[in-house]
Amino acid sequence: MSTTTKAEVVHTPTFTDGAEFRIPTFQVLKQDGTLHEGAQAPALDKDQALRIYRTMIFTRVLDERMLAAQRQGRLSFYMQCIGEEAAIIGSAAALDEDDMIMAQYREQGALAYRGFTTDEFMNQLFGNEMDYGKGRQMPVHYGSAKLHYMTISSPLATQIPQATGYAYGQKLAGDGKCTIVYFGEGAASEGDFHAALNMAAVHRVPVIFLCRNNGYAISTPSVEQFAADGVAPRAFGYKMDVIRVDGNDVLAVHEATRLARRMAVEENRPVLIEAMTYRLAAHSSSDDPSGYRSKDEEAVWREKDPILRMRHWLQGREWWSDDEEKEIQERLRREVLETMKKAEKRPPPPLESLVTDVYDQVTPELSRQLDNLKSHIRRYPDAYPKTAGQVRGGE
Amino acid sequence: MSTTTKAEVVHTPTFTDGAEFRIPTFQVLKQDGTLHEGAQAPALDKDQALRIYRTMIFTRVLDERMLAAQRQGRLSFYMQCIGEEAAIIGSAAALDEDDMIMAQYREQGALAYRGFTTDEFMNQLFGNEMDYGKGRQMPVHYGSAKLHYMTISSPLATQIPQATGYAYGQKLAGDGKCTIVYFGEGAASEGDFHAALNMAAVHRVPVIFLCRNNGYAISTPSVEQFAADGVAPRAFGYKMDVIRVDGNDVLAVHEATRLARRMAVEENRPVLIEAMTYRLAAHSSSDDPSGYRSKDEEAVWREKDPILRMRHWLQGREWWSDDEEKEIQERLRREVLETMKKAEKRPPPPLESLVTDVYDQVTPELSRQLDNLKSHIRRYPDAYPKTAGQVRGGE
Amino acid sequence: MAKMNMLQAINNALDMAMAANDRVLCFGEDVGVFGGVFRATSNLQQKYGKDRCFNTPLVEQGIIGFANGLAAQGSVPVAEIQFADYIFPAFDQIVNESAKFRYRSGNLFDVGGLTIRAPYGGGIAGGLYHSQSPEAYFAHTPGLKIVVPRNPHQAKGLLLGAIHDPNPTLFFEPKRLYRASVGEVPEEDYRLPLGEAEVLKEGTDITLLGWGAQMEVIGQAVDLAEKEGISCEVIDLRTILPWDVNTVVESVLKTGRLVVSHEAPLTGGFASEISATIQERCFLYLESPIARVTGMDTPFPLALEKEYLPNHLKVFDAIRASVEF
Amino acid sequence: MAKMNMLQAINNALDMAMAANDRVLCFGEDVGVFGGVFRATSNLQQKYGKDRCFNTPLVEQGIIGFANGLAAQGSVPVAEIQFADYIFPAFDQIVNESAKFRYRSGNLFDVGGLTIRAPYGGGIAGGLYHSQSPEAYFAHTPGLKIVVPRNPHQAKGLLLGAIHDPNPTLFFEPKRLYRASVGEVPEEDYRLPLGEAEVLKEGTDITLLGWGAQMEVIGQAVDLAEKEGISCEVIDLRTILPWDVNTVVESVLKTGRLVVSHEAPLTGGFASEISATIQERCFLYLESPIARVTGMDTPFPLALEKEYLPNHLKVFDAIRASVEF
Ligand SMILES: Cc1ncc(C[n+]2csc(CCOP(=O)(O)OP(=O)(O)O)c2C)c(N)n1
Ligand SMILES: Cc1ncc(C[n+]2csc(CCOP(=O)(O)OP(=O)(O)O)c2C)c(N)n1
Ligand SMILES: [Mg+2]
Ligand SMILES: [Mg+2]
Repeated sequence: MSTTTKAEVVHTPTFTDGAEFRIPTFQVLKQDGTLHEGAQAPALDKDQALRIYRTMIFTRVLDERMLAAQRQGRLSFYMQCIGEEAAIIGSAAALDEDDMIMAQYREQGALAYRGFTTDEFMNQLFGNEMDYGKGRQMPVHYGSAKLHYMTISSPLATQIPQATGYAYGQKLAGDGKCTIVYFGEGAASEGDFHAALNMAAVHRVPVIFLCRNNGYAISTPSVEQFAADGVAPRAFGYKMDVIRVDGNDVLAVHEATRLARRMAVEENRPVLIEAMTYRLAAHSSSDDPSGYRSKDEEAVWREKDPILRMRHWLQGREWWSDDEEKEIQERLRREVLETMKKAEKRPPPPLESLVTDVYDQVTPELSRQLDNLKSHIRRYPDAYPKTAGQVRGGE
Repeated sequence: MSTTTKAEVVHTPTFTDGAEFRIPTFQVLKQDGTLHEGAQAPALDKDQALRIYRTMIFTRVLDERMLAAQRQGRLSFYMQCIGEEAAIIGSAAALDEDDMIMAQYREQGALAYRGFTTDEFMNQLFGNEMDYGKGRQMPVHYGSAKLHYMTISSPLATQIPQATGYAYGQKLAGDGKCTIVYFGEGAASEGDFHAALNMAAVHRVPVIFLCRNNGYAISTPSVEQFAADGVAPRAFGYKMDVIRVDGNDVLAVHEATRLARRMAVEENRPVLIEAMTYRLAAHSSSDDPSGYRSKDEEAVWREKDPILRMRHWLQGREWWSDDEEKEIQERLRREVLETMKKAEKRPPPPLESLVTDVYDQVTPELSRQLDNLKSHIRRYPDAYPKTAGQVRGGE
Repeated sequence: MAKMNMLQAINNALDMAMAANDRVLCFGEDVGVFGGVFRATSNLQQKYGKDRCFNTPLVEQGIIGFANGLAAQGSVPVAEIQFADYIFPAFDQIVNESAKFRYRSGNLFDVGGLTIRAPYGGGIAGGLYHSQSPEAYFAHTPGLKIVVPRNPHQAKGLLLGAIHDPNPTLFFEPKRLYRASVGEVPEEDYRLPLGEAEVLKEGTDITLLGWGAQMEVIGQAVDLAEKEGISCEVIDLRTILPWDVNTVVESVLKTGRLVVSHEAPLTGGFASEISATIQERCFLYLESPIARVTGMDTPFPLALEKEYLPNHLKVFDAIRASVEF
Repeated sequence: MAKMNMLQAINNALDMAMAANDRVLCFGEDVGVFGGVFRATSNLQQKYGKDRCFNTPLVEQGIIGFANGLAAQGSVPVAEIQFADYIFPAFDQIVNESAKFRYRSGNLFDVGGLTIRAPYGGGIAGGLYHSQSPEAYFAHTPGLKIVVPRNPHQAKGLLLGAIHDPNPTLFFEPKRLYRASVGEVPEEDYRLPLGEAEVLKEGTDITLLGWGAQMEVIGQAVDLAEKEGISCEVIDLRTILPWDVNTVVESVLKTGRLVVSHEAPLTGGFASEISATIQERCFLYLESPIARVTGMDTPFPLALEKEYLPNHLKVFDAIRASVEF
């Protein structure tokens, strides 16, 4: 069996690195909110456009407020998505509500778009007793079963082959659903990326691989991450369809994802989308980018703010006004602040949550360990202010 | 910082899987031993050509003889390289003698070309006291420090990022050497492959990645291994130079490798070579291909025998004759048989070899374990016929 | 009942699970038309189609990543790793992902449907990379279950138990016994419980504990010991994690002596956990040190495999030393 | 002598090693111009150039694969894994490759020059994936050395010891102490021996054993115990593999009691190996069961981290229980 389809034969040795085969960037919106010449009017109606836009404003407000809270010592850790809102929310908006989303960690916008409430965000961030994750993971490790948003896992890229598997299950179920998986251009260097894309192409599963190429993996610029022109050309190695979009252009992102979804669901063709964007903020609240990049560089990208670009477009269509902008900003600021105040006062998860969910049932050994812990806390209640109250009384 | 070089912009969404960008196959020799029209005369002189050819014959004889030995129960395991001699030996011959070779397991030809003796092969195959590997690994896990041939390791693909690292060391040493790493199209699915090629491209190291695309990974045909047109297009994803060659055409393989070596050593450009070939034999002595492929398919490829093709070329140039062919076949058969007989009679490695080389020095705990073992063997000498003689006497 | 070897019993269990629930899928390297390099998945593709039994590309981290996703989606993946020696590229997906999936999500998501099968162990002239017994590498990971069968009957029942258990389970198969171990196996669907050790033989002087292929070795040693009048109690742990502490404690409280044997190297092997726990629980009852009879602290050798392995004579020596202590 | 925190001591050791031998290289994620997310490699790129200190792409299996190759070539790579929690994608390269490189080649090739640095441990509100203590996962692997320093002085001396040791070495750094632990550190090049435990304090009633950040916790517990008149002997194991059995045996023969403490989960943690070995060697001298004070058998939590961790009170309780047994 020949292992390649009949290919051309040459008799002089020719090396190629494919550089002449460039993958263009798909853009619809100019920064001033008008459409590029030749660009199609987008498939977005007003309601959906406003839902996207409001979600963008929400995450921007959330990000600013929670970073401040982290600086005040109220929160241990935070990660912003500033600058990448269009890439994240524009793509999420092109999905069905019950398509599965498997995110990396910077995709709070996708979750907010699905309807995760401010309260739900806050409970996770403060790891209180109402956190679905039971206070076990660091802030921003959100998850929602009802919104089909897989709980975030810190190890990078692990969710990518999982998405391939998830989508394979969807294909067998024949329910017309697909999976989108988000990851950074840094995470795309992991072995799991290679596994995931290759398996998706071989097994023809309905999955959309959305790479947020935001220029950095913490301090590592993408030129030290890969020598190639971005992540997109890797698709050729798997014979997978790929499109590169301007990640700050919400209309381009939305349209590319909409089309990709159709290919995925209707033809079982996995698709890679590379969204070119920029991480405007620090990597996380623990990071300080001044050690590895210039303010000038950041300024260039601040000019390309995806929210402003969308706002210009909305206002151009008279779907949005300055007053509405002012109102929503103020309202969301207030809402975030008030919700935060409530969430941070809620008690931590119960002591039992230390041993539940390790297995479907608590094992005898874990019961024993929990009992020992309870006795211990009873002996030293002052040392365990969070939980001493829970064990007072009976031995 | 823009994360891609200035790329074209488009305003209508266009997906591509790069299929229109085909990588041709470089061929020099026709099966009848004449050159393709337009093909350059090869850089091989008569001495080197004959050295290559003799090595091919040697491994063919070795492979046939050792599989027979395995069938007779004299050897526990064997792997043949039948059908892939040109890909392996043609490429090895294009290197400097002290370039590093990191092989997968089917590249006995590269080692034989460097001068590994029949006796050295046999000692490894029989894991006797003269085996450099001290009888620790299964047959065909050869290694030679003096011939710069890294000892084979069974876990697939692990040697690929190691080759990148090795070559990085060579680059820093500035000694004008490079590393070639061999692997199958199956192994190229591992995460380590992705890591290795990306790192090599980013760090610009003098390494040649030679993929033997022989159509199968044990029973798995390459169409179930990847959807793409072979492994070659993956190079684009790393911006690495790539060339695809007819792996049964020794002149094409040699020429491609010679040029790749120059790029690697002179310009620190890593290169991927995909050699299209076929595993004519079973995967190993434990395998039976009749369960997963047809005799017809095998017959098609038997027609493309790389040794015959080279012989036709040599005879066309009058560098080789039927008499010489007969002589070498007979001589090598005899030599292999006689050497095998000697090797299989040699005693196993000493008992101490169980605990040496775990660390640079035997640890106290390992000394203790060895002492216990010795006492034990002294108690039950009949149960340990291989080693009882070594512990007789002193306690 | 039918006479089956261990491979047939495993194949039969897979067949039964796939027949009963069409969300059960089997995949891995060479698992499809070929039926796996050991033929454990023979005929399953032919019977259930390429969608449910298939070859994967050659990438263990991908196989388990894919399986994790499938399990999260509600499918019941049974992934094969061709040799346990090759499970390590998937270590992150197993230890950081499978094991922690439920806990980290507060039970919103889980991969409970996941089963990972892998042939393990020595005695087949496999050298470093076709002989390892990696159970202890995983036994330090809360959230996983680890099961090892000793014969065909156990293999079928425990594999069906593992597939139906709502937790990610590693199922290590003693490949040395694949064809060598033959026995009566019920034809119907039956599930042996996970987390329960089995007392194979009662005795009063000493307790012998092991799992998988090592049970045969222990059996031979016990034969020798009983000839010398030593009464042995023999326990097959069966599930390495979470392990059945009580059954072992009960036995050692009675016998006062314990020998644990496994093929994996001594240091950090699972015998160390058992020993540490049992000396905590049975301290005042122990009449001699808990002994471990294991592989040596080296990679797995080839030519001197016989010398390396913890065979019945070494186990017998340990029994004697314990009793004579 | 200079006052340094642990990060400075580590940075100083790397600097010294790179200055002394230009085959020493430092690399990993964000290790280059940024100097690592914890700044352990600060200024090294500036001082020694991009060829010798550099960022790698984000791929741990690649980092260690690359490092293995470099070490085989004769270079002296010091690879950083950003958090020990992220070392698992490199598990195969470490356990199947680094550890077995010399043995499998009959000493034709080795990766003895390799050192892998990784911050480990809890107490920094890191949750599941920024808190793990994975030493026991590696301690089951003959061929590796594993070292954990407890303070800046030890960190510099042991890291230089590890870099110069002709075996692949994992160097786990207690990140909770990176800035918190400050002490006098000699300015010159000095190397502390691998494989040797250190008796930090002599005592007669009980032996306390630990490593890394846990030594501080043990110290606080010992303060409490001594106030109650319990005389404690304290040992820092320092090297987990191969570990210094004799020093511990000697101590326990004297005290008759042993408490081992580590942050990693109980089951399969390295305390189990120590306990199993010590009860073998000191059986007749033990006055109470060897106790293990460890993390719980769960993933590492966040909100209830304090409850989860084996703090000084839990160690103190174990001391008391042991003495009162
Ligand atoms: C396996 C693994 N290695 C390392 C890390 C530490 N880490 C967290 S985020 C990050 C950078 C990720 O960059 P990228 O994928 O580009 O995403 P971005 O932060 O830019 O959104 C690193 C190295 C991790 N979480 N997991
Ligand atoms: C990590 C790992 N997984 C699985 C195996 C088992 N195995 C040995 S060879 C092989 C097939 C390799 O195919 P390919 O790379 O195409 O090389 P070929 O045998 O065709 O030369 C497999 C699956 C292994 N040795 N290592
Ligand atoms: Mg990024
Ligand atoms: Mg192949």
